[in-house]
Amino acid sequence: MNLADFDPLAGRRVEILDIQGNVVGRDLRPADLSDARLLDLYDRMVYLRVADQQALTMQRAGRMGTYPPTLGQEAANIGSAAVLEEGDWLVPSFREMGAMLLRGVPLALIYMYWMGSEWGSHFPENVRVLPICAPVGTQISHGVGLAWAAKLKKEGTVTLIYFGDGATSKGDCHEAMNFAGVFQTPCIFFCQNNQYAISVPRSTQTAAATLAQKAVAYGFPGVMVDGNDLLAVYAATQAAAAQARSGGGPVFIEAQTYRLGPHTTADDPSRYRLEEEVKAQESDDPLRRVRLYLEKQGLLTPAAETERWERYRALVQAEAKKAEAAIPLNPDDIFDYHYATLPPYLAFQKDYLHRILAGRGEPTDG
Amino acid sequence: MNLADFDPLAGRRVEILDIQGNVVGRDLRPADLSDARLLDLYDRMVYLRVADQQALTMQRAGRMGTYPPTLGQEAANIGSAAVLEEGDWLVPSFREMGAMLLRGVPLALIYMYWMGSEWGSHFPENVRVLPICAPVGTQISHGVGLAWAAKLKKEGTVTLIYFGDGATSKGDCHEAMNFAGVFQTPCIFFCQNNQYAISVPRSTQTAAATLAQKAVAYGFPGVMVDGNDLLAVYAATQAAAAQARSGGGPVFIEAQTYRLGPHTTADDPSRYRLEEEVKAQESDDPLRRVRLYLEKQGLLTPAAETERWERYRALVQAEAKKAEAAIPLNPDDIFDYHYATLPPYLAFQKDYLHRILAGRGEPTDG
Amino acid sequence: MAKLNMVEAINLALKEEMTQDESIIILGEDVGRLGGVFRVTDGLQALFGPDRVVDTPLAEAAIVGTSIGLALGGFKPVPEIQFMGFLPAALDQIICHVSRYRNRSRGRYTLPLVIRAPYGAGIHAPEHHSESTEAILAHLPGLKVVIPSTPYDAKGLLLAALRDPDPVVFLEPKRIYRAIREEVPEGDYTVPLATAKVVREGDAVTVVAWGSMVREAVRAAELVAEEGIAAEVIDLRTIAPLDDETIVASIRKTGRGVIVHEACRTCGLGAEIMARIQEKAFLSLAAPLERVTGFDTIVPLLKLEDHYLPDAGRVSRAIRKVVRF
Amino acid sequence: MAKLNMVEAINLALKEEMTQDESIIILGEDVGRLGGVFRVTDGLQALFGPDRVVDTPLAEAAIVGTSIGLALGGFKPVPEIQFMGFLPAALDQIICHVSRYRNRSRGRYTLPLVIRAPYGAGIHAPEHHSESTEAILAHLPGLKVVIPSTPYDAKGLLLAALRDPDPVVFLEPKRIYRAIREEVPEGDYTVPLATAKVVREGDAVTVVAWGSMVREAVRAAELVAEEGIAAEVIDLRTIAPLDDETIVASIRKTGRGVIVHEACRTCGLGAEIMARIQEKAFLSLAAPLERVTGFDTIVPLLKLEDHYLPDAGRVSRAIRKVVRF
Ligand SMILES: Cc1ncc(C[n+]2csc(CCOP(=O)(O)OP(=O)(O)O)c2C)c(N)n1
Ligand SMILES: Cc1ncc(C[n+]2csc(CCOP(=O)(O)OP(=O)(O)O)c2C)c(N)n1
Ligand SMILES: [Mg+2]
Ligand SMILES: [Mg+2]
Repeated sequence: MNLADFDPLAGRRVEILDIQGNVVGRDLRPADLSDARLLDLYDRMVYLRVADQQALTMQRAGRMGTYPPTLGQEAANIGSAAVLEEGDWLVPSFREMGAMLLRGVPLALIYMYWMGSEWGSHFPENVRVLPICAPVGTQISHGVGLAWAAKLKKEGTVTLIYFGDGATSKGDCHEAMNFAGVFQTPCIFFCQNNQYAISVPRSTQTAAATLAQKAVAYGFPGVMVDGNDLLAVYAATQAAAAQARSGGGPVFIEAQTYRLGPHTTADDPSRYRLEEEVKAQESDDPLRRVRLYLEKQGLLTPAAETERWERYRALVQAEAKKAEAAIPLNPDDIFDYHYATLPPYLAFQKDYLHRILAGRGEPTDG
Repeated sequence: MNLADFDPLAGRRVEILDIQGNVVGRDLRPADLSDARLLDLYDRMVYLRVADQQALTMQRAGRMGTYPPTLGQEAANIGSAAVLEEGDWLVPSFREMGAMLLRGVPLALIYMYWMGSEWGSHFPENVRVLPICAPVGTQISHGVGLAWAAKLKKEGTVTLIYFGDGATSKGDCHEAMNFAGVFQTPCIFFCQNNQYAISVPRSTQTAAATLAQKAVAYGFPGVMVDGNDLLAVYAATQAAAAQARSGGGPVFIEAQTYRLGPHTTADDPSRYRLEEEVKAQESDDPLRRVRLYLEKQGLLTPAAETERWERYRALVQAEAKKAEAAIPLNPDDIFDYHYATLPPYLAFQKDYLHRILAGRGEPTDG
Repeated sequence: MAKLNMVEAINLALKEEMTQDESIIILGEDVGRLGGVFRVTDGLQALFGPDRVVDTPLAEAAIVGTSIGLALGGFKPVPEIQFMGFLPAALDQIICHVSRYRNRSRGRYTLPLVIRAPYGAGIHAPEHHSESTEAILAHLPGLKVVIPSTPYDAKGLLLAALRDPDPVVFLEPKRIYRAIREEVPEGDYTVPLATAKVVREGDAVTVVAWGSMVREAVRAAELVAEEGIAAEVIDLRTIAPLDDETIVASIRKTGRGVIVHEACRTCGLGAEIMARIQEKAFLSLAAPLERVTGFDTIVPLLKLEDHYLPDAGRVSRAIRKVVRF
Repeated sequence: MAKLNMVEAINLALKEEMTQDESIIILGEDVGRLGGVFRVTDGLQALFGPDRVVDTPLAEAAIVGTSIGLALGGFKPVPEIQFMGFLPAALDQIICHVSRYRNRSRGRYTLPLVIRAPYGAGIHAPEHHSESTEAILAHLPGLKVVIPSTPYDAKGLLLAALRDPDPVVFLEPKRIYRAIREEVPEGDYTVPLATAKVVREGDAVTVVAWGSMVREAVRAAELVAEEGIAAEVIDLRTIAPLDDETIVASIRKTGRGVIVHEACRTCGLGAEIMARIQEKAFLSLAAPLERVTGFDTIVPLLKLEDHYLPDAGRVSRAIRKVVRF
């Protein structure tokens, strides 16, 4: 796939599967994306969908804090992260559970994070994923720095940086992309344009006709992709990764998708968008496209499909249990991780808390 | 002049006078830019040049603080501000002495500012110019806000916002331009690309081939102009103002010029650029172009030219004297302008300073 | 008279003042159609239209920066920062310009704007949503910083802020947005800025608090009252300029003091209050002043968050300690 | 041993440490070819190449933000912010990330970086070039903030900072960049972080200062010595974490204290020091502590700037006042 063929100013967009799972861009399908691999990625989408539903269930039951669902953004999550290789970094925003899972972050940890424990960001040593980032857009320059480091070390790796349509308005996004252009850092700016930043629609976010064209400002390519099309997302991200990996510099990808759920569990989207709009979008389910394609190829039977969902439901439940069991409630944790060595005033404050809790008869050792 | 004819991505640039003062873009010359008006603007350039030289002289003599010269940027200063009309706002960065003078800021005030007195930013009531802004790029959103206010009030005015090539890298610049696109505020983003941000050359500032193309990111036109060509700058800015005034939204102008002097009087450019580069640029003097043109038109005699410089030298000297005489040294000023009403703790601190000064036998009433 | 919570009281103040002052413009993320993530601006866009209640792109620096321009252009902007945790993105504009414009132009340009932001912990919100960095703002010359602790004061202080000729940061303790209901009159009244309020009288010890900590201070006073300790509780209401006269007058009476805040301890506003007391009432002090504060740590995520916030128990311990000194 | 000024001492520290630690990268505006506007990084790009001494685009948030990424990627970045007045543009990254990364990842990710910035008034620089907002940084949990006052300490503290596993903000009092020359050894030595230094002994009063104010404090001590007052002067050197033990030990001896800083008074670090003394040495205090500080105003432009800064005269007045109390 040649990125240059997809000038956003000419209105071009990468598409491979249509909404009915028909192949409309056969020549764009990457050679390494075999049907077997596709089945594997479909698995990942199912895993994400189930994990997302479970999070909502737990949130409603008071077992989890505020949570931002990924419903509708599975193709953008999975298709992009799937192209990464060993040594590559992934820099999430906060709506990339699927991408994080794919890169080896245990679901239990992600749950722990949204359940309200910092231990949820204590990823395994070998996992090259940064923590979830709450302040919109601030993680983008971290990704550029990681890519810069990789370039200086001649690692040949890429860094995949996620953010939303809203984040493109932040100065951080601009400064980071500009640095990436100047220092030709091997990274991919992957924008999940889900059409909303909480209540603010994409049309209020910027007067630019597309987000992809923003890359013009930084002297590197920007490309639009059907963000609900797993294959298209994969193809575009892979092309971008190839360019970055070979020293060709960064690429901006605008994955056009739609947030089917609320912004977070604290949000009420009925206040700012019409039920009809959402209904109309629901038919464009990223999982459905892949499923239809796989069925047409005879790669998926109803029985296998049912089994798959059952399997992930069980797995996800187990991870949820693991998360709840693993959260330490040790108040020492509040103090112990600000510096490599606890300074005296924090030791004093920690001791104070112990005394307070002891006075209340509360255990202080977790 | 049609802005759409000058797509920066196609490498087009607005040019009217060449370096020898020959007309190369006759059809672009605005109808209202008569020879008489041109003479008047040439006057303004001379005024600026002389005022700039005087500032350097005073700085060297210890009569002024650090000062950023405008040498070489006279066409960009004067050609742009000249299109403004009554009620329009001008938002300077810190290298727009000529533009500020043109819009009615007394030279004595500008001198007072660089001599180190806040009274230098106390502009006359009817002058719609914001104070000089030291933190790079932070003034741009102020200009957008002013334009927004004018739009809401249906004033039909425009706001002309200045900044440098370096400022385009700041998040502030991005956020402000994006707001301008979204709210279609009637303003002009006028970038004086003088090729350097202190020591950092334009090529390190961004990987974009031109700065003008950055406007693509915001959905409004960007245009390149020969920034040393008074007529071209005038024509482009006027076209932009016409668009903004008529509700067509903002325009970005990249005026390509060159900073002939040091960044400020504290700078030593020999550390980062070659003498030859500067020498080569010196022939491209914005004043010379206009003078050659005027001479060719028989509008300027050597005698008139000499008289003109003499006149401005006298005027500028008088303003410099006025500035030095007008600077109040009243320590009360340190306290009296933070709030509409002096709060008790500041009254106390003010009193303390009076007591200190009295103890030293220093007058405290200016 | 209607009993309102703080969200409703602020909403009412905005509605009333926007009706009578056409120069007011609300702008920010999600303030319009959605009515704000806490619904503080609920219904205002429908009433005043999208030109006066404006949903902006996601960019805090530009929200404040364009507000500066709007103010210079004759409007009274009321930008909302969605959470105080995202105020740092606008701090550059606040530090370099909002707080300085009057002074740097020697009064030629003034910035009558009110920056609103919900602040503080205690609602089990995600990371970066529990900040209380008000001391940073109080350190900046040229700003006023207001923090109401009750619905009545919220309305009156906001009306005063909206009429103030200088920039005001109006911090709303979101933990008690809906926790307290009280009678809030319709129509015009103001609570003057820079005046603290003695919310409970006593002569044994002075407790100074603001925002959601006032409630904890009052509860602590009630707790120790049972033990015969009469604590005087002062609600600062405005933290800059600081009404140290009211604090010092109380300390002169009680000789003892406890300062309560949820922000980090070191370089928090509590330190400044201790310094002022020390400077102005040294000889009245019968015991060391005590601080009950948030720890010098990041506010923990929700599982440990409750350990972070000072509460009536901790405040009462400190009261007993200073009284027994 | 060579007599160096602070600029040269910092340059030497960078040069030596970059030679032995290949992970160090300097980045910022004008740090490379120009060698920094104050020449602190002079010659380093020629020595270490443009990959290790990097001129960046003009964007403070990205300078710090990419430094975070570089640190996570195994480097030790040393970003320079050209003037502290422009640090607010990077404050969002500092507040939201630099100071938090270790804690939010429970130690999984750490940020060993050193942010350098010249700070303070007194060089007759333009607007926004005279700021000293160190108290804001000291209020942030997870940061260390170092301020040298002599060339020798500057080198030793910077070496310590460069080897510290946690993020350090290294503020350089530019007013005395070239004012003091002293012997600075070549080669390795460190001055430990978080340890204040008694720079002059005395038993009548304790004077606490940092940065360019140390010199004023010492001069004031010399002035009052002629009157028979023995002032002890403490140079904090690190303001966060604060070495209050050294301060308190001195106050226990002297019973009196003066704190000197050029930053604005309200919510400055002076308040915190007063609070700590009050908490830890209340009964030792024989007189109210005094603060000699910058005013609660914007630093005036050069014509009035000298009125702003505390000097030996003001400090000596305060010393006499507390001694005579
Ligand atoms: C700097 C900052 N401002 C405001 C917020 C509050 N907030 C959280 S998510 C969000 C919208 C983000 O929109 P977008 O970038 O499109 O990502 P999405 O949520 O759609 O995935 C806002 C305003 C924040 N987290 N950070
Ligand atoms: C935010 C900020 N960072 C750094 C500086 C120091 N500084 C002053 S001017 C300047 C370069 C500006 O370059 P440019 O925008 O091209 O304007 P020019 O000076 O060339 O007119 C720098 C880095 C500053 N004033 N503000
Ligand atoms: Mg979105
Ligand atoms: Mg420039």
